Amino acid sequence: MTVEEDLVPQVDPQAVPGDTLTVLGRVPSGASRDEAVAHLAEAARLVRRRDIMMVRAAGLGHIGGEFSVIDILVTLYLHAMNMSPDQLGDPDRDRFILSKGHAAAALYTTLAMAGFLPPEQLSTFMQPLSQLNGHPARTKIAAVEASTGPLGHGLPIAVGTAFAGKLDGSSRRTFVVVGDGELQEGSNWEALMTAGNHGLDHLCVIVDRNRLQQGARVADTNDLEPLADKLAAFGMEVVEVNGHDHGALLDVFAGVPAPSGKPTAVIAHTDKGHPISFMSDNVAWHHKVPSAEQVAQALSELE
Amino acid sequence: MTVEEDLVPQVDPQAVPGDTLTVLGRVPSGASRDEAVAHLAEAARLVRRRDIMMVRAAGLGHIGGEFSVIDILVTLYLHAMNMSPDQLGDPDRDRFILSKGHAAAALYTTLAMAGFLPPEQLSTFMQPLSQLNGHPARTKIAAVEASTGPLGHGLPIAVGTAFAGKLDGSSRRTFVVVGDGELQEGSNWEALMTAGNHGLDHLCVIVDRNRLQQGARVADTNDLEPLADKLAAFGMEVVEVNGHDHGALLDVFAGVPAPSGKPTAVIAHTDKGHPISFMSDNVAWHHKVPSAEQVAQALSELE
Amino acid sequence: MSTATTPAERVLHDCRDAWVSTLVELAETDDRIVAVVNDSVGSSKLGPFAERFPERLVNVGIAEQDMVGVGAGLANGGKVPFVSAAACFLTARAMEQVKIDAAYSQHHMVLVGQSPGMAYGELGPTHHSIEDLAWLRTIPGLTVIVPADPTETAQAIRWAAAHDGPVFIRVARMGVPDVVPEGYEFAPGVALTLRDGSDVTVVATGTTVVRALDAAELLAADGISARVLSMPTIKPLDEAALLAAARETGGIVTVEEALTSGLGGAVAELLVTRHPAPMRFVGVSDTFAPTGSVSWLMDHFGISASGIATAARDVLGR
Amino acid sequence: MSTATTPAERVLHDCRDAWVSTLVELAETDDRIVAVVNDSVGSSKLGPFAERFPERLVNVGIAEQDMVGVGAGLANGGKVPFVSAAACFLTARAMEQVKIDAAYSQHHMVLVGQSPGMAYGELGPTHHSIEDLAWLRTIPGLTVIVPADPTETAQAIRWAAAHDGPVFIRVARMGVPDVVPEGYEFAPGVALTLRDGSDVTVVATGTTVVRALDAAELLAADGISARVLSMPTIKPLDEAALLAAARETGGIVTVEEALTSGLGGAVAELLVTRHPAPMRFVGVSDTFAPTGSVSWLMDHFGISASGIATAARDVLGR
Ligand SMILES: Cc1ncc(C[n+]2csc(CCOP(=O)(O)OP(=O)(O)O)c2C)c(N)n1
Ligand SMILES: Cc1ncc(C[n+]2csc(CCOP(=O)(O)OP(=O)(O)O)c2C)c(N)n1
Ligand SMILES: [Mg+2]
Ligand SMILES: [Mg+2]
Repeated sequence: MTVEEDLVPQVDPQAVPGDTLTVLGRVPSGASRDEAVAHLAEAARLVRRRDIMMVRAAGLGHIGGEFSVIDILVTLYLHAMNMSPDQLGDPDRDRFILSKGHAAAALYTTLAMAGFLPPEQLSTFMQPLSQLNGHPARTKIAAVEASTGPLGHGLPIAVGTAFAGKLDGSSRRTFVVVGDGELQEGSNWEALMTAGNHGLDHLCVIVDRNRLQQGARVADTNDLEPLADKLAAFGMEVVEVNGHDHGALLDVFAGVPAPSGKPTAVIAHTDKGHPISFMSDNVAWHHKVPSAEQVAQALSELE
Repeated sequence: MTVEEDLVPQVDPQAVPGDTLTVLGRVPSGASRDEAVAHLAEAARLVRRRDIMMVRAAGLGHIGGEFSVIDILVTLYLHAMNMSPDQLGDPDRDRFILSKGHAAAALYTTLAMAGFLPPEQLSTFMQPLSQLNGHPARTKIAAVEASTGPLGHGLPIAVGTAFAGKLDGSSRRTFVVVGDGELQEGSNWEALMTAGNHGLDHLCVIVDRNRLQQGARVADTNDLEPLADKLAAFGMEVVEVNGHDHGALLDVFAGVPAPSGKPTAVIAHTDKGHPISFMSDNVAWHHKVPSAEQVAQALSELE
Repeated sequence: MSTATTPAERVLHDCRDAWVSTLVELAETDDRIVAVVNDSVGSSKLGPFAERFPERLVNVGIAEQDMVGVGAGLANGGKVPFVSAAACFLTARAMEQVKIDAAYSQHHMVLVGQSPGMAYGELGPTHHSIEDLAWLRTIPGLTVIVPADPTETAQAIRWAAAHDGPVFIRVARMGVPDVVPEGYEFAPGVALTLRDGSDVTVVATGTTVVRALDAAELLAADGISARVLSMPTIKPLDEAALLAAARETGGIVTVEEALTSGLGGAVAELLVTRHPAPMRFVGVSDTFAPTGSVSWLMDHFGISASGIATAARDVLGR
Repeated sequence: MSTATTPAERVLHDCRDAWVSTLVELAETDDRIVAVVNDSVGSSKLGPFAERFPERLVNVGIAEQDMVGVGAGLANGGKVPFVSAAACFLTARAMEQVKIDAAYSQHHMVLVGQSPGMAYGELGPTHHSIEDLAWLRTIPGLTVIVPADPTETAQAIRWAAAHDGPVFIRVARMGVPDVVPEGYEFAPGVALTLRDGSDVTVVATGTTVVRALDAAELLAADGISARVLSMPTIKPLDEAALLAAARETGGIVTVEEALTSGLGGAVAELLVTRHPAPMRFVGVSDTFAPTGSVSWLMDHFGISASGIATAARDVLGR
């Protein structure tokens, strides 16, 4: 097998338009809740700006599902998780897995915002030999815990990671984000059953409940409702939250592990394409690439 | 590909011990409920006797799961289903799929009891070139609708069969039996979600709820409870029944399609190895082959 | 036919257009035909079918095992299901269903692998379907078709609709020119000789056929006469054409947008047992692809006119 | 070593015993080792492990996709997972997880395919795992091991426990005698010459090695000198040993309890590109097996001393 690390990315920074990213890093320890929320809001705004430029430059991406999950990612990486760049070697660090791997650009940008990737590397997104392809690969980026892209893989892997933590008596928590359409995959229900029955209380499954999948509404494809009942019947402690409200999210994440001893399932109500006027809750934006005018419009909405 | 039909089974009837099967056929039309129940009870008794002889002769089989499902099979084939040997060409006949294909011997014997197979053919069970191998194959037996054996295949196939019926406006019903351990397979939850959302009211999913799987209790492996809640949350009309009570079973099957317009899920409470004293509810009998003494004992309990 | 045109003049087609128009046409007169998808209406370009026959489109959502099982059940219920999904998920994710529900069960069902090979280039190896040919050609009873252009795609779809058995068809998304000649009729196990030649034979399939033709031009300029065979079915193979090529020319180069154990492996297995002859494989071998667009990756792996020509010279020792 | 014994005298072993005793031994000193199963404690003969390390046995129930994913997650969490299930379900049912979660992710995890080939004889093709070698040998970065006897099984398990990458190991349930010599050390990509010979080479793997040795005896009686190579890894292959065999003997016969596109296909792909030589394949080709016990099926398909000898004579044209 050719080792890809032997290959050098051929990126001409001139050829890849895009703004830079101001790296805010983690919410400073000791910050008040209000200060934390303000920090996260600003970080999310910057991540969205960089993300849309990346997608525009690459001519590829899944902007709708990226914008729906960014507030969750930013809250996890900059505040909730016990995981910072100098901790990668620490087995007891928290873990994050983006099961809906098609939102890779959002993850890459958040990782840069949190200091796990040099921001310049974002310009290589989708370029020949880049480590940043359309779905995150653990062999390409140290901070990526699992290679995802095919839906329904990340949650079983997260169950394994949480299981290892339980065996070791570790305090680490495992967070995993699944798409709502993704929950049509049976592998997730296998994993939920396993997590529920094995008391993996340090596992937190976050459902990016944006009500849309690739081609249509989830409800018009193969509906998930009553979703909370399904998750509860599979042994989860179910919490519902506004997935764009950083304060509400950080409160929810602080509640993991739940006192019940069950794994936590967070139904994060989001909008695909949030908060861009012409993208929000519009299935056309699953993987559409914005025109120059649309980018300008979106950036103005993200001032 | 070699066409297996070209090959001739090499069975020496002398070499395969086993009693004969008295073929009772369907419950006569016009029979009272009591008469029907008596007919089914007698048929089930004879099927169990023949089944244990087959397993003993072959030195292979899954006697525990066969004995737990025989009352369900007999009730379906001899009474509930609109499906008889002269109807195989009728697209509107009811359909049955044994998703827990390892109970093949019970199916073969029931098919013989219902007139779909010559009873002599049962002696070829597991013999070289036999059409009756350890898991039912649709290419080998005309009355077998689906090839099963790997768990978690039959229910998605049943959903497809039911879907075709719905498209055609057919009155036919599709019955499928899954094991309880089998419900750990995610493919089943994919199929249930599809069935629930597409209003496949002519589908009846029967769970052989014998509380045991291959190596241990279901509850000690990866528990299903609360099973009724899970099924209801996936859009099923849930009914619970004693899976060895022919009268209760025939009443339940007569209720398909349910007035709610939902697919029916029948949780059939059974015992693995029922009703044999030393087998019943004993995980050791998943695929153990009885000794000559054990066969004699079982047959005496089946007088 | 493209052989007369230069690469720059070629009009490229997305074979998904031929797939969907053929399916709609067949469905107009055969109401057994249904489509089964995994939230892949758009990626399968099934819009026109969905519009014309909304009730005959079964969308199970993102659930490939269920999708293939439901397809088998629809076949049991008298339908002719076309199960259409990105090739990577249809094969790897539902492999046991393909083996058992389709092939072992000998159902009349058509598995349509969309955007196969490295069509999803930059999306990465999770979305590449380069194993499909190597994997599926080993499954008994399954016909494995890799059409080279829109005409052949349409003919393969038609053939499969009428063939009472399981079929897998790759439908290319990466642009291809027309390559089959006027009056061509697809038949399984029948190769198409697109160019005769006596020094070496290039056997190509699917998106690589046009590259093989271009390679033959390069070789001709070097005085090497290359025969070009288009192989639309990996299973069954056209054994007679391959054995003739092994006898009549000095070596065989196989070309595929796939792992080289697909077409390459199939031809190798035939030759060593019937007529050992030197071969070279053009395709991907023993590596996951790095990031890059499909056209960049094709060049990266030498699945290009010059890469093929190099392999042909190499097999001849020139 | 069995070569000195006659078939009737041989003591046959179930390699699962060597697998589990080795695993328990390794686990005593390496607490990273965990077992992951799909309700397969009994069929994997994992009882002793379950008793000794109950908390290190992760039974996800009948859920193979989850099983492999959980294995990958355990690897992420610093464990060394041995994922053990009937080979047919581990491979076909979890193919995408094997491709992505194990191989593409380059995780240190060991996939243990129990009762492979046709060990489940009468249970039918749904329970046969004869595709595994053809399928898995194409997956980049995966080592594919087929041990021939208990000693080699134990050594393969040890090697995999120490190898920082994904590995698939077949563990045979069908009885096999001891075949590797005293002092043998397993290494990937290194064939074992069990018998030297100059006319023809028989390359066998796993349960078929002893049959190849018996075939060599039959051939010797006919005055044909057969070299016997045992090939414990299908990927990587021992290319040097195979090329030497192609140069030094008149033909190569591959033998496997599998589809012939496994070991056979791998050797064919090597030879046509490096040293074309005549071959014959012994194994299963393009059919689902009929009903029969494993030993009946082995004979039925000619995976027997006489079947191998016939193939050897055939490749030599004698
Ligand atoms: C196994 C698999 N099947 C299909 C796809 C193609 N696909 C990519 S994204 C997507 C829709 C996902 O919807 P959802 O999970 O709701 O994500 P989101 O709305 O957050 O984008 C699909 C079908 C895939 N990546 N993996
Ligand atoms: C996909 C798959 N995994 C594993 C097996 C092996 N297996 C055969 S029967 C069985 C237990 C089934 O338990 P359950 O569904 O409860 O059936 P029952 O108790 O009625 O026998 C298992 C694990 C299989 N047949 N298919
Ligand atoms: Mg969504
Ligand atoms: Mg059970």
